[in-house]
Amino acid sequence: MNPTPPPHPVVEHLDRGPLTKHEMAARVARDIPHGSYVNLGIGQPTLVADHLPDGAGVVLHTENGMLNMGPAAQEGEIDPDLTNAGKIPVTELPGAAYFHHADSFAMMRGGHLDICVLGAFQVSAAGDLANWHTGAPDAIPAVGGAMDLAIGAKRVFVMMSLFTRDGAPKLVPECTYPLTGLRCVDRVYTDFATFQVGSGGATVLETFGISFADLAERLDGPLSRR
Amino acid sequence: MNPTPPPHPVVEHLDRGPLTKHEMAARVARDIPHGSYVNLGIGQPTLVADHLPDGAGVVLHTENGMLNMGPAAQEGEIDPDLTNAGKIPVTELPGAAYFHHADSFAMMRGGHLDICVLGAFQVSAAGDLANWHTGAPDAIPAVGGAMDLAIGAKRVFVMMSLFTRDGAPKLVPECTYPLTGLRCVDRVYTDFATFQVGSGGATVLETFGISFADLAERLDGPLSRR
Amino acid sequence: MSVRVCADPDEAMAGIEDGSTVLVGGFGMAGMPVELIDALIRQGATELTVVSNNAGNGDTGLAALLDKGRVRRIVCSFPRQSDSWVFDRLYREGRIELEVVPQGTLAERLRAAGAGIGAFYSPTGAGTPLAEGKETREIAGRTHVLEYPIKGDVALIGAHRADRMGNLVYRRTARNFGPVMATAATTVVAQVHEIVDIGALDPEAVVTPSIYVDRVVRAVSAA
Amino acid sequence: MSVRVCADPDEAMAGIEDGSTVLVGGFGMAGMPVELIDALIRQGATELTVVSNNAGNGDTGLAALLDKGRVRRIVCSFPRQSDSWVFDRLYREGRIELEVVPQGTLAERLRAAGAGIGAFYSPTGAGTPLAEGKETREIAGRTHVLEYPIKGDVALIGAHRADRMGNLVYRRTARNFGPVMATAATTVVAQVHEIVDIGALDPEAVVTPSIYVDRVVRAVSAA
Repeated sequence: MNPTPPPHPVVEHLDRGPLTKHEMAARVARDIPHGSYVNLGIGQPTLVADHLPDGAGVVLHTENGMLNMGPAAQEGEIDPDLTNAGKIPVTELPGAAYFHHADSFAMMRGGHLDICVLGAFQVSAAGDLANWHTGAPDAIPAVGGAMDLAIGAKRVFVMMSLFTRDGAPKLVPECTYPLTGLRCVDRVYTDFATFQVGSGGATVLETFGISFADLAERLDGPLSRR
Repeated sequence: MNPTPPPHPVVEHLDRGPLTKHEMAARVARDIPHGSYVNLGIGQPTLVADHLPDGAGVVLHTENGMLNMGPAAQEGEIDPDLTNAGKIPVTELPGAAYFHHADSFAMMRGGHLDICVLGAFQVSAAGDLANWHTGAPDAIPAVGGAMDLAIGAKRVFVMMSLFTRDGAPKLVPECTYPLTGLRCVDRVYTDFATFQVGSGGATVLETFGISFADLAERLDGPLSRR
Repeated sequence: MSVRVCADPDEAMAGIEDGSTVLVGGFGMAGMPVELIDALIRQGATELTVVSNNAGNGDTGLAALLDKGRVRRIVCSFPRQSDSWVFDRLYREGRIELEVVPQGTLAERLRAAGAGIGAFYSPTGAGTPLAEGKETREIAGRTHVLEYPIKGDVALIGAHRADRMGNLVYRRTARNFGPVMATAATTVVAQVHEIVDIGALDPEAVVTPSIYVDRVVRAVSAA
Repeated sequence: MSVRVCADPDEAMAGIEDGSTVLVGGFGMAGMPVELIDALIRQGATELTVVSNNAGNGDTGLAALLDKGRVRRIVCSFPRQSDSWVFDRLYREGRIELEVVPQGTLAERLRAAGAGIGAFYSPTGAGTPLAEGKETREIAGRTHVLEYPIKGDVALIGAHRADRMGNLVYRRTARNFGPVMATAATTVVAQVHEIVDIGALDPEAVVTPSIYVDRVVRAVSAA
């Protein structure tokens, strides 16, 4: 047995502030291998598409029944029969395929998507995801495809701001909001840091505009450094 | 409540012999309503297609993935990519549709076919079917789609000779051969008689070349007359 | 049995009874059978259970059916939308029951009804509030939730073209729930943009075979 | 991940290991990936479990694979045919294990593997010898049998056309098990008659989307 190689140190980007939404999207895009089949969740994750370079060969899935979805439709291109899961008019790329809802979710549940990028209210260090319900007693529950996406893809990336507007961490020891899926998240991309989560707990891969030490102080629970 | 109407007497066709195979097929065809979706099992049931009148509007299903199958292919029409469940080259009628095996059997199991016509080794008075295995210890088991067809169609018709070559009845109080399906058969069309089977037991609807009394004598178990 | 080509959407609503379970296709407006829903409102059936991905948008279509008080219960994945004010009001007033089902589980439960599957184990939702009270089983080291079929008395779906036998093709993402719901209801009604002759559809490209379709009607608003 | 367009069937067999479960498409000869099976014979993997509707015909293709002693176990619906003498001999000599599965259950168990369904209850086979030892449950007054997924390490299927992304269309009843097996294996290899440019297939008529396909190869014998 070779000895375990020494861990790469966590990369601290201290010469800059936290990432903007577009920088977060670009950061996620960098981690999507050539030729991947990817579902980008409603909201912020949609921005990732703008940062995939031409020739990345990434094929986008939309759970309402399409592979090789193109960018949002521009004026004159709008077709009410062609939308993404957020009901935004989109376009079709060459090599597209359409299928019905049971087939589309079979594709997700069956683990055929390489990566799914989702937003979140909370992610736990173990990879539990809460992104469908704030738990407010008067909220009308609405889950859509969130639970199917959470458990289906080979790798689930979460993209979110690390803190709420009130400054509370969204990466938590245990989720307090109702769960979307158990132990399903692999990576968490935030404005302040990128994390690996899972059975080994939360590990910081890099920070932006904050040191590891300061980050660890602002979060609850143990935090490893790579 | 109106009083139950008096039963039609069983029709005894005594001026003729038992039905030939083609006459049995024609007899079955007469009971297939206009516009029915029908699966004809491998072997003798296939003959029924030859006796459906033009304009009967009957749509044939073949479990290897097709609706609106046409007659057997003639020389010059043979396409190795177009066969029925017996692997016989067939043809396609206008309005046909192709689908894969899971969809084809979902159609069957889901109860969408109006009628399925099957051959049988034995049928019980309660409607149990045995048509896949003789029970011989050295026989290689092979079931194909028989069990799916038996339980799926809205009505299951069996078409068979009433007696084995040795003269043993194939309509029996209880099947002795391994079962294909429990309580699944509705009607049994044979050379000597047509029967209704099911929870009410076996009822003779008509006889051919034999009287009800003689028929009852040659069969085991109770037999009603309509 | 043979399909009936109806003269108008009202004819296509014949026989829908109070208390029916009605499957309504569409994802947002794509594939939404708007003219059939309008005809269902005119037809008057009430105490309905509606199964649909959403719970109505704006004031028309499904939202109008809800607004008339015809729907006792709705089964859907995503009722809450920016323009679902009709549903929101009824729900907050306690005048409509809601069953929220994950979207893929909704599709699969409909498929199960159409495919004669008695129940199935799905990993979706395990450990979440939507699995509370449901039977679970560990399979291959993963918790699965037992889910049962959703069968409709009637399905109202939107498709692109029908032939005169009832074969259907769809257009782009308007396909969504249509093909699944078409397998899952006793009476299936399709609103289409065009009705073509038998033989005019490519048999390799038919998505819903005629066996599933009972009534077709050309949308009056069809181009 | 992106599809690999292979130069020949031998390249398409790379990495298939001894002991693999191999799903083999086709119903009779329609959709049978004969050139892939021949290449698998040359490749040499052994101790295989084969899942296919039949157990080989004549002396070629699947029958030849069996005859070489490469198959430890076969899962199929209908092994016994007029020309299945190779299988028949091996079976009677006790040199091959057989699991007989009703054809629709075979298709549905493959679908379940592809669709992430942990198990399902089917009425097919209830009360028959093929359900012996299986868990059952009464659902809606009917006995159902609990059935588990069949997942392959490799699927070898025959299709009609592929585009260079791996989207597949089939031809007539040669479609059969291909689309289902394509969802159910880790590595999916398709033998096709023709490989066309991306964009040449109608997106509405694609039967197997590219996501399921890992390797495609044009059949040498293709017209």
